[in-house]
Amino acid sequence: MIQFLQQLINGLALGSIYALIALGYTMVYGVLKFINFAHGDIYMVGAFVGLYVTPWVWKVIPPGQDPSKFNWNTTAGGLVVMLISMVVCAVLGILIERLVYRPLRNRPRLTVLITAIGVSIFLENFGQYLFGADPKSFPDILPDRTIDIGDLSIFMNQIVVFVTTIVLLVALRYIVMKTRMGTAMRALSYNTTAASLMGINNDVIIAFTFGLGSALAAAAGILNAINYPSIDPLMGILPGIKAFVAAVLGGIGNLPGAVVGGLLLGVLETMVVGYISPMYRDAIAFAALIFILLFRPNGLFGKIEKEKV
Amino acid sequence: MLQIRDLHVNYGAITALHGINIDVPKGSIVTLIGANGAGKSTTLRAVSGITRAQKGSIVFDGEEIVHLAPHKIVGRGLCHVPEGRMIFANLSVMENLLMGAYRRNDRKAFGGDLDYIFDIFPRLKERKAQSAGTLSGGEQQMLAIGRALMSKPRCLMLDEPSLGIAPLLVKTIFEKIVEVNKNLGITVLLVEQNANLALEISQFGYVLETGRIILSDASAKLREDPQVKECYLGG
Amino acid sequence: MSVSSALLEVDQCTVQFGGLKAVSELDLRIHEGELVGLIGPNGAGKTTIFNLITGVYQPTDGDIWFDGQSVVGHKPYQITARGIARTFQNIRLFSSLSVFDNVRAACNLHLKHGISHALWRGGAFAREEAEIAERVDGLLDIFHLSHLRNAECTSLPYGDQRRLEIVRALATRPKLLLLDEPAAGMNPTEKGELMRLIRFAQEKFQLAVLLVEHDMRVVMGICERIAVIDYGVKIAEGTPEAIRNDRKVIEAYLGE
Amino acid sequence: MNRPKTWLLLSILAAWVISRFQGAINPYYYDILITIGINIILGVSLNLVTGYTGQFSLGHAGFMSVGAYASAMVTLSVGAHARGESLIFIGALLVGGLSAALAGLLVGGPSLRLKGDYLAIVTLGFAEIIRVVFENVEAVGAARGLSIPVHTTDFFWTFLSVALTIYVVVFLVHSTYGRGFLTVRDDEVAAEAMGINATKYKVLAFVVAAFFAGIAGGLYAHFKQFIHPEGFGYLRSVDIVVIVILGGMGNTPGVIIAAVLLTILPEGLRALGSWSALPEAIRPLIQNRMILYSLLLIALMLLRPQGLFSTGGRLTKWLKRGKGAAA
Repeated sequence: MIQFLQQLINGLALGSIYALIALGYTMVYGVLKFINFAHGDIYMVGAFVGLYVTPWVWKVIPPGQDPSKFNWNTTAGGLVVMLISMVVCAVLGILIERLVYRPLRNRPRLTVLITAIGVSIFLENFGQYLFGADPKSFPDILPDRTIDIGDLSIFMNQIVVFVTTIVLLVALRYIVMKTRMGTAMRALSYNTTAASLMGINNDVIIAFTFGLGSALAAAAGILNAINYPSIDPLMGILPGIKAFVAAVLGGIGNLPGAVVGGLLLGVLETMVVGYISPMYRDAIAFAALIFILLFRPNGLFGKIEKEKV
Repeated sequence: MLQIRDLHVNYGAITALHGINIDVPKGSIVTLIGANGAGKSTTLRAVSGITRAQKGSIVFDGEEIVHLAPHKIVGRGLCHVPEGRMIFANLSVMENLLMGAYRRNDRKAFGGDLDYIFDIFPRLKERKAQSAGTLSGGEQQMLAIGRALMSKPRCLMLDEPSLGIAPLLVKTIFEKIVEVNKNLGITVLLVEQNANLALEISQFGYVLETGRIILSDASAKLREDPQVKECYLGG
Repeated sequence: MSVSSALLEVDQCTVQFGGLKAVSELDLRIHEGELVGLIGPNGAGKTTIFNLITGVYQPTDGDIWFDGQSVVGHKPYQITARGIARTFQNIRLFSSLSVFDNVRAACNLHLKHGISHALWRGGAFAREEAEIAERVDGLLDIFHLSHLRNAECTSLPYGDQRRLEIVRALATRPKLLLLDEPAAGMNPTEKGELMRLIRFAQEKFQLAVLLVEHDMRVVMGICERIAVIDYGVKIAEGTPEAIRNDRKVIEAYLGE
Repeated sequence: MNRPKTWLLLSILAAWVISRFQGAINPYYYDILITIGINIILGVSLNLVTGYTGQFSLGHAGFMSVGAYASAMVTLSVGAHARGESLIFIGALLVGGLSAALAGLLVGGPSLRLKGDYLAIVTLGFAEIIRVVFENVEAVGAARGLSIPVHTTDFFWTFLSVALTIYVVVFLVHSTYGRGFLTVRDDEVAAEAMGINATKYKVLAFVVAAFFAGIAGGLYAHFKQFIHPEGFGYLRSVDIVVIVILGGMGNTPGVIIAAVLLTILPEGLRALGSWSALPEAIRPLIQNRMILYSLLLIALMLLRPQGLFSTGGRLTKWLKRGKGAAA
């Protein structure tokens, strides 16, 4: 039982990361109806930005001396690192949209998909050129502590992942459901023509969506690097694909669905690794994807749409 | 208020509009009638900027708008209620109405405008928290018009407001169009297949056929025109 | 002309999307060689009826009989093979193919030989390809499209594209042809010519035709019988003369 | 005897004649030539699925790996240096091709209901699963990879396969029967309304393409003499897609040119990257062919989405006319 609970916690922590990335896929799919293949690589860039800005942040906010004790300075520094990374990635996301995707706005979806693959390959390989292909170790930007509840041990990092994820989700929900920009996002995702007839500048909303999704991916990159402090330029490929699976699982375009899909996939993967074999860690995501697409192509919560003839 | 001159629109190799001219005087209701595929919707789409015109000029209130993006045209006070209503089914009725006011910054004035819309379409008030996708066809059309009114337009373009709506509701909606025109002084360009009804409430009419204006006259005269009678009035 | 059973028999068909009944309890009969019109206001469910007959949609309730057999549950390509061909309201030609190839592709259905012939390319293959080419050219000739044989179909004017769609449908050798607003976007001269061609094809190929059309001159001019649809329900059926004077039709359709 | 078959025989004859002199070719260039051949097979076969039938597959490397492993297993079970080497090789290639075709049927059957992005991602998923399976099966060397003791792939076998692939794809598509592929690409609904069984065509394209990918895999295994699951990952599939895109969807001559160019390109870049006149910092930028690839891909999509070698469809028109005369 303890082992199961432990696995569940690990799975939820991993799932939170998937959920944060999946939200970006789902949001972009919502407004542009295409899979932003390069989204997983933004997550990678997020981690590397964190790696490079940490020394600068630490110069301004010196971290605590004892890494095993909670320290306000360390926590604040970690938060600043994450915020900077989110902002940088948001800008990167907007830039990519502006330079590459916007000129392709009304082209066949295949063209856009191939372009996205191109952007993804570019980010990975340019990352290798810029950062070096070898894994880098990510600094301890948070106090490293374990909390024991009976036989169950929860890492401080996992708590940080949960708390941050929840905060980000609440913030996102507020933006999407309550603000003018968020309502415009939803309107646009339903009907772009009607949105522009309302005076909505679709370009602005789409850029905003890209920024928002990329910021969430950057946060996921940092959170994951806190847990697994070895980062490399190709680290975004698999989580990217898995987060996409999570988005599809929840019904692409559906925000709560992406979160549920992410958590579900994270738990599923951890259980397979824990109880079956770590060799099938990656296969499980693809098996889930194939299963869901073949039997419920609109995801667990989606509804069937028919082509108009 | 609105002058369309020599407007040409092509879809790929197909020419949808072969240089049409339309004048919509301030405060009037002008209607555009014609068969399916004649180019009525294309005309409105070109004016609101959703479809790009290849040639020609569209002057709204003294300003050339033919090259403006749709959202800017809305900002100028020209609002298009598209064919098929295109309400946001995933948003609530209230959110739909607020989207209509997207470009406005005078949030304090929203209340009064909402009251006016709920006054002419009481059904919307009853359903304001409801998801717009659950509305009936007629209610959706009311919402589409209400949403357009929230942008405080000076000119309203309506594309087939009677489409797929029960006859009784069509009557109500046409009455409201006249009311809005009279009370708020909003100029109306109405595209309609139901020529009888359209010519009844309008002052001037244009008949479009395969992308060309073949007739234009005062509505009362068009209703008596033998050709119009045969083709469009089912006479 | 007394045919005991109809070629097409739509029997109490209902199509439901979610809570919405797009077509309800529709009865429709078309006899061999008959030219029937289907009219009604926009959004009344005419195209849905076409999609129902051709297997794009399945009826929620009811049955459809064609040539003595039920076609419910069959795929669109199977129904076409049985002898129902159609055109589309929003022209759907094969955009990358030439005019000739668009029609030739519709002959695919009656090929005697398959993949091995296409690869082996023996005498039988050459003969069959030549036969098809001859048939296609013949059809293009009838519809005055021969001069455009090698043109890209998307470069054609609207009226020609609509005619090409009819030719393509005819190449599947149908017994029943469904035309969805064939006159939309045509000028009066083209419309007149189209009416003549539809009648001509109907006689030459012994076709039954079901015609959805908004232009009253076209419908009233060539149809022997007209059915009127409103809100997915058939509200009237009869000769053009009877329809013209039907109170219900005038009320619902002509907008009094 | 009509023209298509003459064409096929001539190209096989040419391959045979050239192969008589293969000893005289510089081994470096010889390697590149074989790789070009394998890439042509992969590109042209994927073009049947993506270019002509309009189904976007990101799993072609998966079928290639099935062919590579299956053919390698045939060779290994017969034993090295057995007599009748050529016959065994033909057998191995055929087993490779047929295994891949079977995999294509198993994958394509259910997944071709999906369209566009979804199909792409599902084919990618299947290819990854195939890779994970090879990584876990001890009998094929698992994650260590598999060595093949013989080097049977030579110029003749490679270009014989190239000729066959081109023949099948081109002459399949240019017939009334083969027009079915194009109609499915252009408009599936209209194709079905014209009596064309779209599903059948999609699956057929998938199976034929998988067969040739399997042959390519067999050639690759008996050329490199070592295969490894990692070598057939998602990036390999992308490589093949790039060949098709660059050549132009549904443009076989273009795809052949693209396969040649994209095989030579990394070699040229390697040479350029070690050119000492260049600043130190730039060299790795050039040597990493993927950076250039990706930029090329993006630029192509922005500027010429129809491919580099589609001269406004003139080439396709020329092919159509050529067909008209042949039939």
